[in-house]
Amino acid sequence: MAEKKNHAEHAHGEEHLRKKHLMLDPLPRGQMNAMVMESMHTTSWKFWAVFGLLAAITAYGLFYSWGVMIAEGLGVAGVNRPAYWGIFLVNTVFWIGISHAGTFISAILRVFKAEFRRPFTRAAELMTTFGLVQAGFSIFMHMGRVWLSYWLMPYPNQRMLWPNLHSPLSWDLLAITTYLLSSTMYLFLPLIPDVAMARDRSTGWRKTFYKILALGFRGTEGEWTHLRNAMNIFAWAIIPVMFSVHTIVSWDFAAATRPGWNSTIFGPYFVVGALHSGMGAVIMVLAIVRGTMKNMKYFIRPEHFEAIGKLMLIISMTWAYFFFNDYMVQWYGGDKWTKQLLHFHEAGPMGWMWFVMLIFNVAIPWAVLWNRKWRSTPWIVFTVGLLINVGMWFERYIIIPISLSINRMPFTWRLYQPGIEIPLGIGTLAFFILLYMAASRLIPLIPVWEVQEGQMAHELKKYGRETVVTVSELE
Amino acid sequence: MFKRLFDWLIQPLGLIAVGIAVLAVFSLAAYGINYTQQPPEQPIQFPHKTHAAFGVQCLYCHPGAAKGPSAGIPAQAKCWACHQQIAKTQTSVLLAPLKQAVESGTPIEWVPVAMVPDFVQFNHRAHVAAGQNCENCHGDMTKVTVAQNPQVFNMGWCLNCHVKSAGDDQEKLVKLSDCGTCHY
Amino acid sequence: MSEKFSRRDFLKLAGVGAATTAVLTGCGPASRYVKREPYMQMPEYNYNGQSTYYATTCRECAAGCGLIVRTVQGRAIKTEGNVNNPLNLGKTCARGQATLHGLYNPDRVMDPLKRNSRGGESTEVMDWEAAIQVVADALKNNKPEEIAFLMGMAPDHLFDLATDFANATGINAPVRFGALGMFEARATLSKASENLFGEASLPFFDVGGAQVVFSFGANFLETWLSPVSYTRGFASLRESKTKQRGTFVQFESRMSQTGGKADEWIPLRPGSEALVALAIGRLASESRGGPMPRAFSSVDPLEAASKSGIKLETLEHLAEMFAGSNNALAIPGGAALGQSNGLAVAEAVLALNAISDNFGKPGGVYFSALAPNQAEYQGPASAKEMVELIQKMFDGKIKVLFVHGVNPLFELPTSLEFGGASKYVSQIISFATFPDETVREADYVFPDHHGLESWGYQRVTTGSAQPVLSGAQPVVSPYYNTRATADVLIAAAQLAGGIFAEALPFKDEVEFLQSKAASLMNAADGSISAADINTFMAYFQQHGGYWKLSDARGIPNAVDVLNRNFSAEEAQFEGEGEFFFVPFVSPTLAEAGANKPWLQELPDPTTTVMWNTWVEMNPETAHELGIENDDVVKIISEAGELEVPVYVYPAIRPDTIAMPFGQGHTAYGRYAEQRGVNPADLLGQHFNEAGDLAFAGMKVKIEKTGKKQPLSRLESMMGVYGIGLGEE
Amino acid sequence: MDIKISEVKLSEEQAGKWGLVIDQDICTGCQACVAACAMENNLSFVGEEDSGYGRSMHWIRIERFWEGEYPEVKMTPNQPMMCQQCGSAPCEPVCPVFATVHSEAEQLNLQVYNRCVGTRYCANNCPYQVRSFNWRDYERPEPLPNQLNPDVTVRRRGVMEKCTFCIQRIHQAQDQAKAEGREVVDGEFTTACAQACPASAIIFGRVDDPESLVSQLGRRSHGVKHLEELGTLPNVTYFKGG
Repeated sequence: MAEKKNHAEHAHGEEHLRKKHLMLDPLPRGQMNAMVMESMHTTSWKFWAVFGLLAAITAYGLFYSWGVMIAEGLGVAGVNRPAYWGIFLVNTVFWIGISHAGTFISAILRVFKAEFRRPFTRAAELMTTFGLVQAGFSIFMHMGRVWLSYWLMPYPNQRMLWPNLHSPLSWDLLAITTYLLSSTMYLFLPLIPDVAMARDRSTGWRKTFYKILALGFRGTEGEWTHLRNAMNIFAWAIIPVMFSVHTIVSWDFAAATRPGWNSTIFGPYFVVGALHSGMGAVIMVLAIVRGTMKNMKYFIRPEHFEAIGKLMLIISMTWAYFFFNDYMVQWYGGDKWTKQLLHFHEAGPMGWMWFVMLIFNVAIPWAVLWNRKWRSTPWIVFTVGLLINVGMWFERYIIIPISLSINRMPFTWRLYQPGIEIPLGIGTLAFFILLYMAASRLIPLIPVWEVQEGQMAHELKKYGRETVVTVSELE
Repeated sequence: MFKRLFDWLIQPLGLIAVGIAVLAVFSLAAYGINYTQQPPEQPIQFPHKTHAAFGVQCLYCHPGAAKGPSAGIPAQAKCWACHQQIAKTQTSVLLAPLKQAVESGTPIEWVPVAMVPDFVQFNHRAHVAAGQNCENCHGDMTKVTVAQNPQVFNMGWCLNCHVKSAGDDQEKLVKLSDCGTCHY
Repeated sequence: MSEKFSRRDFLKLAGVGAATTAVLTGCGPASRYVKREPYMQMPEYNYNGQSTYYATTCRECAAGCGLIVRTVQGRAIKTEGNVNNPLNLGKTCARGQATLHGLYNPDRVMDPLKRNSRGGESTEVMDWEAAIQVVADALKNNKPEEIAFLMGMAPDHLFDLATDFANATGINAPVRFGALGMFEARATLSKASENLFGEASLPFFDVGGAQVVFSFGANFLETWLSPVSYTRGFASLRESKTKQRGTFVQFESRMSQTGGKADEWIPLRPGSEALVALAIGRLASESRGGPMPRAFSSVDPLEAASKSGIKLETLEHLAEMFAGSNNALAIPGGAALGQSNGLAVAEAVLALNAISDNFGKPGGVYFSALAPNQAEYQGPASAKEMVELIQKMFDGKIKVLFVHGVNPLFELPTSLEFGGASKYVSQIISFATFPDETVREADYVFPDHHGLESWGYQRVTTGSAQPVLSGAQPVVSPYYNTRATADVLIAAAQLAGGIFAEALPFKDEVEFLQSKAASLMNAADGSISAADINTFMAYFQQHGGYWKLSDARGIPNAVDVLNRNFSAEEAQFEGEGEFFFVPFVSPTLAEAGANKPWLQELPDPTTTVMWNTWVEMNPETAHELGIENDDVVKIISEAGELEVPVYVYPAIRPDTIAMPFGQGHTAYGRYAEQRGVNPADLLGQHFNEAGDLAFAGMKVKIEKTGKKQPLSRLESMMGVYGIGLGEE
Repeated sequence: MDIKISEVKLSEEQAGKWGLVIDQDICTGCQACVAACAMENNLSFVGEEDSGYGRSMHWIRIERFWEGEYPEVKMTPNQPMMCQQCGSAPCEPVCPVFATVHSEAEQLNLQVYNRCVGTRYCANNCPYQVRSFNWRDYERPEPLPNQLNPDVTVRRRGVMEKCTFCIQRIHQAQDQAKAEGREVVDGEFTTACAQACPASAIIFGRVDDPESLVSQLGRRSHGVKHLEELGTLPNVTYFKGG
């Protein structure tokens, strides 16, 4: 095996490595910038057709349906006693989960200097911000009197009333707000050099737009130093925020006195679950971006899918570990209601969902991603990513409405049947994609400077007959 | 189109227009809030000060205040009991609505001035028993014609007084600041 | 914008702004749009914001429980039981609570109406002068024997007025009828009591004082006779603080709410009740020793066991339990009496009481105390007597029918053809409060006040040891343009003149009430007494009635009971089909509750179904037929067929199906109409020997329809039955 | 797993004030309490569809199960279930806006309707599942609103509600007693459910007064508090009897 590989490398040598690795395949800066600009400017009629369709879906699914629900009350949704929480909360957790991938890729991989991250940190970061927006929508939709949601905010008032900081929901609000703000900042900082680049290559309203966004960045040494420092601080600081957010989301459930929820392992379990779905979403986005946007085949290459695929495999294994761990702890706990619930998960009317979840989240990733060739093929990893997302959505569905169906009062057990949640959920999805499409044509989706920086640092050196990739520290 | 609008908005004139729009929205809201606090129009411009000057006690017309939750608006019969003996009633233009209402037997539609929302369970009796005078909340009626609220009856105002009157008495404070004292 | 932006528009806009602000700040609807109207003349003892309480009588069923109604500013807010009334001692049932939803029901008859064609929708509003003229003309222009009164079951002042009127003028004696009486088989009870004890009175069973209670089909915790009083008795039967906890055994083919409370629930084959009772009598006598009484000597316990489907050991064990207690009580009632041999069942079960010789003793059988102004027990009409009336209608002997307090088109089985007979009656005048089925078929409706708006009294037939005359007074002024039927009759009689005017020489209803109550004014042993009638009436209304202070229950003369012969014949079942059909009165809705939304929303005590009708079926039967919960089946009897969803009910015999009575209205307001079905449509023309309808004497067929109609249940099918939990 | 929290001396720390004692042996399941509660507390009726979907607004419900199979089938003793007014209520800490809050004065779990924003967390966390949510603005056609109790707020859509132990009656009785310069007497007033109950299976009173009827009944040995093992310190005692 090893011999074969050596042989292959010898045969193709340098040429092969360059073709494979973006970092070793530099283009002139001007050309690369132009490629990114071009990708931003190119819109086909298909783009506008999809854009229009999504806008219509958003308008109907999200805003109109929500208006109906506000006017009529939550009765138009499927929530009932005992499943007081339904798909709204499923979607909230799901979108927060999606949002985790961005931070994971751009912050953790940046901190650990994983070089393959360079072309798609922005694409992932955008998902964080837009995912959080959808999570926010979902959680506000869920409220019975959303027009009073500002009462969750601490603000001085005559009535001597404050939000209840005992409530996991209050922590949630704080955590999500913090995460949204910091991730937006963190999205924005690395964007500055790129919009500055775009500003210099644009005219008209785009020029004005980029001028505002670029904050007068000119690329002096001092500016770069400040920017690097700021990015470094944020990269480190946002990691605990990221972990805390989903841990806190998990406390919504873990801190409740309900069978199936009251589990100590929910924190890390949720974080890993979030990464699982987030990675799946990132790989889907990359596949779509690569397939639909101009010049992207240069930036996003099979090596990236391969690298993310590896991560996905590891995360899938970790998720399986936590799932198993949680299951064992719950099962051995011996509480009769919990046992009833576990049984209900598997054998109840929605038992199929439980099995589909395991197949999509564990069986399929394990079966596919171990193979380097398969995990380098965009459409395969796209499918796996899609299935993982479906599986993870099912996981949240099982944890929320299905688990809520079973409680300590058997007289009240009842299944949940979604109502207006479905258009609303589709609305958030459409809005997410809509925002993403808009962003892809408004800001450079590829952090050009980061790619160029990486390419500058990478070199191919020959030691005897071996060709070796070397990376020099830039800072 | 979008581009032109955007361009226009970021030039100084556009910014001014944005400013004006925002201001307009805020002033409308402010006016709305203010409007809700205005004394509404009454069928009869009832002169509280005149009645108070004659020495009529509050509880004569609003006896419920000492007995139960609602102070009450006096029945027309009560108005008439005095007014029929007052010659001016027959001639005064201002009193014509009363005369007409009594003669035709139609009730006068008063607009309540001092009201708390329906989710507040207010009891006059407890407040009177605790030594509160009418004017502490309703203002000095010897000075006004149509009753008006000297202050907005909102929760902060209620609570402020509740806390003050509890003083250092912890037990009393618990009772007076309990949500369930007024909301159920 | 060329039009001028007026000040009014601006204010509107600001108003919208204010309302938005109000909503956003959580201040609810802006209060400034409220208007307050003071009283013209404040009623005495009335203060703003303070409640006034009035004593009156509950008119929801014929029991006559006393109520205290809380009113605020002329609106009735809440009913509570009258603590002083010896019948209910401050308690109420669900129907008594929901009576306010009748008072403020959105669908009431608001004015006197003339219907342009029977069964049609189009009506004309009349004024009361014209209405009274119509009644007066009806009285004058027909022969007295062509005029009939059909009234509700309650023995109230209006019944007395109609009776006096009929007696004096020669019109037909008023007929009292109600579905509750039909399903209780009251006539059978009193007939059995006549046969056994020589007195046609309504027995009273002192459940509370007993130690062992055997009930054969009596649903005394639901709607039977006087549920509040019997529930109190049941509570003291079970009371274990001061005495040993009593045991309660229920014999029935379908577990009723009452049966659900039994310590032992014995499902027996419908029709075998008499046999089982006699067999228990025999075994109990054997266990007690001594000579075998003639009553039980001919019955063979083995045969009883095999025919009833009860194991012989069970019978022996029950007999021992019955014999072992000196305070054992046996109650006949409900579906057990509504069979062809109902009278025999009633007699056999009453005879069981002779074993513990409990007649007239605590924990035993009494005769119900007669109300203070009552000479003898007058039961409501049996179904057979109704058939007589219907026959008269068919024969054209009735030209004018006055209907009050009953809805015969709904309450009577269709097969008795009241609807058909009514076509031969030239004038039907209804005094209903609600637009029910009979109102739709009536030529005129002259709406009576709701019970809470009217004067009156009601005799308590059973349930109280003391004689009670519950008093009623208006607790609120009439909400609509209605008028007391007594007033209408009095006014019409005056207008008609002659014997009619002489028969009702009263100014109004209140004067009539005074005349009736006058004899009680100074009677001994009364709860109230007064020197003059006005004071007495004031007390009467204030206390919610008049009652004697001492126990006046009769003691049945049971000397010869055990020496009689009893028939152990099984019941005959009519119709082809493999299932016994047991209709039962819905405990929450009863016969007239369907138009009260909160009664509809109350879960049925046994099935927890709300807002609909169902048919109960044993799980085994359902499995065999391939029927699941919520499957709609067609039930076919000889009299008709119905489609109704199935409730798979674990406590019913596999050869029996049961259906609640109370829904299936075609009129009666928005909450009742087109909801569920009426099992009375399946009942045929069969009677027991006492003339009561053999409502439980049918056999029916079941066909699947392939349709599904989910029933609204409060319970969880998963949690209670494990359906859909993934467990087999 | 038969650990009674009371045995490990937790419950003494927070004695309740008001409590119910329910005798399941004599409860006949007649629904009078449910109707009385609906009339007293302005509960909305929700109609067939919603009530069948677990959205009925009953503040008190009567539970019953089945034991055994035909013919040895038994209905379990009826179990009226309402808010247990826990001393340590799981619903309270999870409300983000203090709409579900413990009344220090009355030792009840309050639901402050006007503060509620409708997250429904409290209902999820209630082990007894006794909270009902206003899924819609349920219609009450004229003139039905005439019946509404002016002492109880009419709830609108998006608000949680639950049994209050008829706090309006508590306040009324206290106010009356205060006006007359005395203490509230045991049995002077009671909740709507207890007042209606024809079997007197529900008894209401002060649990912190050892002389009150509920305390005396509560001392009977076989009383059960539901889900006590969760440490909720409920104030409703059940007697299964039989």
